[in-house]
Amino acid sequence: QELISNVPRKETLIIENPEGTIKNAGWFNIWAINAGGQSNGLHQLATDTFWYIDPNKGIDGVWDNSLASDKPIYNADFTEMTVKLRKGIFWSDGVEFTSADVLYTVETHMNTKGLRWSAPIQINVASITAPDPYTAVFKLKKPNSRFHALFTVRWNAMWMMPKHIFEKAGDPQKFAFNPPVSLGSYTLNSFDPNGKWFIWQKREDWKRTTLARFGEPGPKYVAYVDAGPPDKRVIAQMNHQLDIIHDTSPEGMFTMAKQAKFSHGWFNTFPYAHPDPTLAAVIFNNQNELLKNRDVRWALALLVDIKAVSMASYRGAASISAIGVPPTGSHPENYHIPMESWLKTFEIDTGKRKIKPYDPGVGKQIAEMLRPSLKDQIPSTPADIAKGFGMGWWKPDPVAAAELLERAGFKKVGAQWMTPDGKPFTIKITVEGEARPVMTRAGSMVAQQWRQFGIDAAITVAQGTLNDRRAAGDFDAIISWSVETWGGHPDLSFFLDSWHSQFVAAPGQPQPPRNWQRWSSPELDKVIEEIRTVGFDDPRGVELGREYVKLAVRDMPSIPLMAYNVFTVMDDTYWTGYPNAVTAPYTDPVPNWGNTKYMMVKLKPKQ
Amino acid sequence: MTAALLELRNVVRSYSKGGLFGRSARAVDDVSFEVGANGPEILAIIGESGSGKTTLARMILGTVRATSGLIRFKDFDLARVRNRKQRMDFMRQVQPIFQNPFEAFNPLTRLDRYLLSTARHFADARTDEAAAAASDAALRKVGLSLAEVKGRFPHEMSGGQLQRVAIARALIGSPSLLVADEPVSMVDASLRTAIVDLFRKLRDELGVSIIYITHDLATAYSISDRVVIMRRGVVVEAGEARATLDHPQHPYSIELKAAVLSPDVFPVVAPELASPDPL
Amino acid sequence: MKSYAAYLLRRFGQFVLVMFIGMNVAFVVTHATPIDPVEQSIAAATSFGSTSPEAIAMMRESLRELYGLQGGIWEQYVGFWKRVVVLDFGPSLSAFPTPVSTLIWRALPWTVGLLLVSTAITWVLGNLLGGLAGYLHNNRTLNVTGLLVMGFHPIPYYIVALLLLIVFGYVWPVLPITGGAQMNMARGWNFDFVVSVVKHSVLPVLSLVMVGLGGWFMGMRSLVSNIVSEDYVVYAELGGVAKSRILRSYVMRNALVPQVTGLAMSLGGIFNGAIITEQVFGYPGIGALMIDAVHAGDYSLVLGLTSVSIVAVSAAVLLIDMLYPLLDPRVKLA
Amino acid sequence: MTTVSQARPVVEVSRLRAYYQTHQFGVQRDVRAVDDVSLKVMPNEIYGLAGESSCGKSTLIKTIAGAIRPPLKVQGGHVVFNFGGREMDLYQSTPEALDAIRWKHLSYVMQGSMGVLNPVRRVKHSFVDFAYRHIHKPMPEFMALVRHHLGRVHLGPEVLEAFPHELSGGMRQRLAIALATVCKPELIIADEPTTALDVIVQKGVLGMIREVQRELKTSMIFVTHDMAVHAHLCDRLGVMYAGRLIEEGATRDIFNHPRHPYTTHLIASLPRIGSTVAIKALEGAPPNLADPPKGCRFHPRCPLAMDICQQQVPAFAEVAPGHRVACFAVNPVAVAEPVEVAA
Amino acid sequence: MLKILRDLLRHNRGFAGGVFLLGFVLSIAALSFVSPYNPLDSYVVPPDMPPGWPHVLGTTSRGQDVFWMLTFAIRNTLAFGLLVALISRVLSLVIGLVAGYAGGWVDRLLMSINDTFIVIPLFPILVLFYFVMRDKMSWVALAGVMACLGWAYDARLIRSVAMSLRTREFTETSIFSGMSVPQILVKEHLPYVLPIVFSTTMNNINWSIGLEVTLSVLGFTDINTPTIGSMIYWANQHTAMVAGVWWWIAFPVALVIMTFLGLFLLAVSMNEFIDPRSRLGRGKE
Ligand SMILES: Nc1ncnc2c1ncn2[C@@H]1O[C@H](COP(=O)(O)OP(=O)(O)OP(=O)(O)O)[C@@H](O)[C@H]1O
Ligand SMILES: Nc1ncnc2c1ncn2[C@@H]1O[C@H](COP(=O)(O)OP(=O)(O)OP(=O)(O)O)[C@@H](O)[C@H]1O
Ligand SMILES: [Mg+2]
Ligand SMILES: [Mg+2]
Repeated sequence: QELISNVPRKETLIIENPEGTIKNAGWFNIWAINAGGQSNGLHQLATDTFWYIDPNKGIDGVWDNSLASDKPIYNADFTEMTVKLRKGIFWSDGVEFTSADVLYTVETHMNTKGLRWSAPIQINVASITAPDPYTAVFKLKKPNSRFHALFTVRWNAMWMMPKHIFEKAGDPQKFAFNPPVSLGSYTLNSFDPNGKWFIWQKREDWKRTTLARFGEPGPKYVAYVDAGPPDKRVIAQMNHQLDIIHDTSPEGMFTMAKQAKFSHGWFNTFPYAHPDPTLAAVIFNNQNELLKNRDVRWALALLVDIKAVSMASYRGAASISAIGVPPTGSHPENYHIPMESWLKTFEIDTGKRKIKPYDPGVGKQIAEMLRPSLKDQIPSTPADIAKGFGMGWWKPDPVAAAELLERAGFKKVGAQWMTPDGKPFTIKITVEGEARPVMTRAGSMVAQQWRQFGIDAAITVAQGTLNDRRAAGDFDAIISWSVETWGGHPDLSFFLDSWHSQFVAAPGQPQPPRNWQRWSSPELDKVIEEIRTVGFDDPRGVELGREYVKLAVRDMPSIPLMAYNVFTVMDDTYWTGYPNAVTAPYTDPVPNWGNTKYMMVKLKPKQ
Repeated sequence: MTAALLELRNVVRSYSKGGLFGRSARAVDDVSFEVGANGPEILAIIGESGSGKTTLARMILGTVRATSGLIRFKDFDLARVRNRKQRMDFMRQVQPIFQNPFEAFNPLTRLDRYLLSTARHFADARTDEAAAAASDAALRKVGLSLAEVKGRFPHEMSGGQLQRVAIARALIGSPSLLVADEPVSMVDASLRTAIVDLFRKLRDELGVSIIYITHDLATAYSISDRVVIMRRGVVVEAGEARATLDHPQHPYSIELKAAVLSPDVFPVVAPELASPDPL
Repeated sequence: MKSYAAYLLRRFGQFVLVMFIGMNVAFVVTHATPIDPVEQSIAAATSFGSTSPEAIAMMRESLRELYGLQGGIWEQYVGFWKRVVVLDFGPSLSAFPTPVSTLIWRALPWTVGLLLVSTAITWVLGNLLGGLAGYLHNNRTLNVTGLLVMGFHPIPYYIVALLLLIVFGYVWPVLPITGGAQMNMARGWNFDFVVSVVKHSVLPVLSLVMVGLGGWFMGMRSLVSNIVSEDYVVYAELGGVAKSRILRSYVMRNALVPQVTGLAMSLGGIFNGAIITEQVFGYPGIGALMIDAVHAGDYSLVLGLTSVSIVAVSAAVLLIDMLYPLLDPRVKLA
Repeated sequence: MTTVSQARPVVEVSRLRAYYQTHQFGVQRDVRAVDDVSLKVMPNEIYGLAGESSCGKSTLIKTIAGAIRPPLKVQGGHVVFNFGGREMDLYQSTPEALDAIRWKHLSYVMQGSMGVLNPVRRVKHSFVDFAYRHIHKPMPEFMALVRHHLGRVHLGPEVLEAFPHELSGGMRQRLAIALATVCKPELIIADEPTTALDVIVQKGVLGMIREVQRELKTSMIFVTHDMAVHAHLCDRLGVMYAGRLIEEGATRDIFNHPRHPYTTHLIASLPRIGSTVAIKALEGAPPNLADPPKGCRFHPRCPLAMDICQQQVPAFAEVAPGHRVACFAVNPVAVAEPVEVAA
Repeated sequence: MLKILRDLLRHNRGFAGGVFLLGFVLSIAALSFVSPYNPLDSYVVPPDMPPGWPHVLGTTSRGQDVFWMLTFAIRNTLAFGLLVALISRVLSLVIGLVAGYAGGWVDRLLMSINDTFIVIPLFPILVLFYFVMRDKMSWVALAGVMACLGWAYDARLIRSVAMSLRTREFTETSIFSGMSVPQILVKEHLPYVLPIVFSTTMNNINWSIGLEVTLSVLGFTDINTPTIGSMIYWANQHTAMVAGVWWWIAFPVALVIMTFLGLFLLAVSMNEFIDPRSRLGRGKE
């Protein structure tokens, strides 16, 4: 019996939806907050907006004008943004997409509280006008050089609403939008009321969508399914019942690489994984009395042996980063490589002496460590090694760490470090647990290293409370990420803007997202303020970004570890043409990204 | 006239009968009598099977509550027994011997437990030795010894042995009232005589009153002072034992007496057995 | 008549009381959660997007308003009871504005179907085997079966489920390993769909039965080993009553009373769902809903689910108490 | 009873020994409840069994009925049935063969028979379970027959619908009797079946038993402590003491001429209504069967005890036609053969 | 006492088997005290080694020796299961016996409390407890909570037996022998319910270990403490099952099965021992 009834397997692409089961499956109104699923194909295949920035090389460069026909056009002081729209784009019910839809979308968000993008629109937009059906003009309340980011897809962005549907629907928050009217190349075919699967179907008029510029989408049907626990995903793909696994454990990946000859990852060989433009780090709570002191944070950083962490978390398949920028996309060219010489000379004063903590060879050491067991799976050129494993990192230096701690007033009594007020130095690393196994493994290794040094360290699994605890600053250290970037574009404001000290919450109060470490630095504030005044593509932006990197290295508000690697596994049995790090880095394979719509046009059925 | 040891006035007990939606039926219906009004005595209760004798005994023991009516022991209303001390006082003076010896002991417990516990609580035995001695003494009165009983479980004993253990247990604490529900039904004639003699001795020498429920009219006749005859929950006749049994008045009592089998069938009556309805 | 009616009335009062206390505990417990549904929504809505801190503050406020969380705990408590009385648990907070009841009713039939079947099979089989093993305690085959059953019992359910999945889904792929029915199949009472549902339930049921059997088995076995030495069993054996009849009507029938109690309670318990089964086999059901709701701090949904379960279990307990006199005629209705 | 049948006995017990053997925690203890007993029961005969409490009557009866459950063990001897001309050695037969004769040819009422009914089933089901397969009649006829039979023990048909706990002890005992007699077997073994009955009912029940027995020429072994019942019911009487038969003979002979000192005492001590003479109970305690006295087991309590009684076991030998006694005072020369040791 | 044990060992094969299995498991647990490794440390041995020498049961993907991990895990899991069982047994016995014995309003009150515990769904409570307790969530705390939630069902079962025991005549005999209520409950009624207690204890231990594993699989326990559950948790995180590291799961599971079978055999033979009717009966077979 076929896996899916009434749909030929050969014409179907089956993808894991990491959201799992969508409990409110019949809800497709993506503008209401979290009422239904979104990476069930909805925001990959059915919605669209002005621009996309690719985390990798992009299908036609990193920047793609999707619904917009051009880049955003700002006035000189960034108080007005004009968008030119493409012509000939139609909703799946045959209505043309025009600036009226844009107007409707923005005005609905201006007039309704509690839609997903209501707040940023209401804060930024003074008014919107549509001088003609293919132009929309935003008047902003205050200068904002990054306003277009709201409509630029990195994973997702503010999607366009079909005016002709929603204006008849009444309260936009209570409307299920079922069946959804699509602006992408696919429409909904059917879905499971219990939220286990969603099947999308290529539009007859796929030519009237933005994707048509790149050709015809390959799969006639795309199914997004709840694939179950990690072991089961692996089994499903080995049975060729799941074309794309969103993520599996490193061990699962290795098994597939060994046993399933049609399965492969983003890299065909080690380390397989796709590094998301997301920087996993040991984030300190900088408001914590003990951790307020930079010396303490640096001491803890110098106790981390990144090689062991890489082994424990990803079994070596990690791309490490010593600085506060993920080593992915275009970032190594903009940050890691140019800054290496600075890093090599960077010194810290332990109180007793000065040391140069940077070790440029760590990436290579990891590669060499793995080579005996993995042989030619391990790349040999320094460039490839850097790409796969990252470059340098901080050399473990317990002696310097001890000196730093002593300078901060800590004392070692027996085997145990004591705080300045004589209590045992206890530190708990909060990890998410089940939902992020690899991060949990990293945290547990870091804790072990601290513990072996005489600090009473352990992990604590937060599970569902992670969001609350992270927001409330209810942790000593947490394995998470406060740095997320575009990946393909060097601009750092995506996360950096919210690191301004004006937004740091008082202890106990909820901290707005991103600056989880609650770090405030007047020097950084200056950098951020300047970024706000320069354009998105201005080369000055990169220089300012490097300033940030230096400040973050000096203060070590959080210990950068590695990119968030995702072991997306793709099966060639039915489809070929998946994105690939070496031969086809046209987009990110991680299928819950909105950007993965580009994959559809590259996929070809296997004969 | 001294106050009666035990007094029952208009005692009624009804049970709901027959499954979920049954009516209630009176197992004991308006029974009144006294025990020990004129010094220690043995009161025999005889009557039909199912006539409420056991139920009556249980009400006297306080293990079944009377639906209505009054039961007083030494001028104390049994319905007012509340705390453990009152109960213990009561049990020190009133002890039961239950009808079915196979049911009266926990099959999972050794028999001596009951004896020793009784000795400790009601015979003021302070030490293990004293308790054992008291138990042994009581067992010897019924033709057993502690050595024979110790460590044995109920199913290792014969019916008569169990019945005797039950009697011995009741005797340990020298109570002033014994409620004996068919105490010798499973004992041979010789032993039965011995036990009945024991009851008599208890009454005469120790001043124990005994309620003696039985189907054996012969022993009832030989030891009891008064007799109560019951049928279907009602007392049909009561009075001085010998007079009543010699000359029963109520038709049921007459029938009862007539039905008693006599061992003296030989040689006179033997051919009768050949007749189709001999009994 | 009178006494049974009085008993019923008293028992019903107890039922209402238990439900009331239970619901209150559920309310307190769910509201004690440190998870704030608003924070969860915000985290989910913003974790992949660019986020300006001012926008977040604004969003927080409007969500609080939207979810109706501004009132004090007392107002929420009163509101809760008002809704319980009309059997409406309000909108889910993590799938706002879909009503909680919609979410529950969508998942419930699957859970109930699956667990009803597996509980029934487990109960019957477990008792049968346990009864046989207790009665024929020297039978070799039965002793080996017993050890086997008991051997499966302690294996963590997750492992059993996954092993079955590997064996029947990969090594010897004869059975579907995921979902409640084939994807994209028209639902309804047609043959194909029913066959598909049955096929998809085989592995979940099998796993539940394998693991669950031991409990009933052991209970029955120990009950029976007590009953076989009762007089009426011995006597029936002496009477040459057929062994099968003795086992059925004498031994098992007497042991059944406590086992039925257990059955009723586990039937009530099926409203709690089978979390791991649902997870491993991708089976639709309310267990997953519960986990999801707990994680999302969606106390409307948690409360809805707990209330359903509380009502179901207390009703089941009430039912056994009402049926008790039928099962064991000796029990008095005092 | 006057006609001593020349036919083959229904059951013949020879040199039967049955001990309660407990190996509890290393120590073995034998209670010699039945020690070298031989007896025969003829067709159409009621054989009474009397004796002191705990002398082993129930054990003997259990052994004859094949109701052996550990710790009771048969150590030696035979029990041979003869139903319809077919001989069958109880302890050499298969369980299936035994099941086949139970209730059809052989039924048994155990002591304390109030507890033998399944507490959760209505009484009628017990009748069906035990008897239906032997009475080859359709169900309605069978039930009619049962109802009729219950009438004989003074029970109304409504008890069939009752649960056992709803009935008084006496009613349950009558049910047990009815259950054992309904199939009209050739041999009924009854252990104190009337202890809980009042005299009126008892009389009726005994009448019923007698009637059934006459009608069908059934044989019966009947244990009771009530000598009056023996006197009225039994053809022959065996008296046991401490695990052994000590006297056996026609009921009349035993009542009129008891020979063994224990029997003499037993007959003499019968209470009689209307008599006020104090009866003397037997001196001394019943022997402990785990460690019985050497020689004649009665000698410690025997008024006629001689030296030989302490040394030798008296043989159970015929002293008059159909009358056997085991006593040196009656039969000074008969010494029992030692029992062979069980394999 | 010793004699009883020796006799049981000699005559009852089930008992001997149970003792042997449990003895084996316990000695494994005892070995944890001489473990050369700290159970918290990972990557102390080469990862993913199949069973062999020197790592007899292989090593995990976390670089831990399975055998020595197992000594800790089984120790903690056993302690956990026993603690839960102990506390909940005491509760269910006391409440079940008292309710069944006392009857009337005492019974109704106790059963109302009891039923409340039965009807409240376990899972949200445990998870919530986990969320609230956070770092203080040790296995002892979890055991306490589970014990408090795990007695009600069995109390009802025990009560149903106690109710009928109350009506048995021997209870009256005990009362009239001057025994106090606790004495009657403990000495007279307890032996009757012991078979049920044994089987429910087993079920309870199994339930608690199972729930601990379930909670672990779902990630709601203290994964710093090595238990069977946390071993499986980590194995899952490394997809040990599909990665072919079967020894990481098989041996812990095997040990749990051994524990359980040992308990089962003990319970069965103890049942027979407690009932003197069957004890004597089966002695020789
Ligand atoms: N628990 C009970 N529930 C219902 N009816 C009962 C109960 N106990 C006794 N009865 C009924 O009450 C009546 C009297 O019973 P009781 O046991 O007192 O009789 P008895 O005189 O002792 O009889 P016997 O001589 O047979 O022992 C009987 O009809 C019996 O069925
Ligand atoms: N299961 C047993 N284990 C050990 N000894 C037992 C067992 N059953 C009975 N006995 C002992 O065997 C002896 C004979 O018992 P039995 O029941 O045969 O006596 P009985 O003659 O029927 O007495 P009664 O007339 O009192 O019923 C008694 O001493 C008794 O204690
Ligand atoms: Mg009675
Ligand atoms: Mg007897």
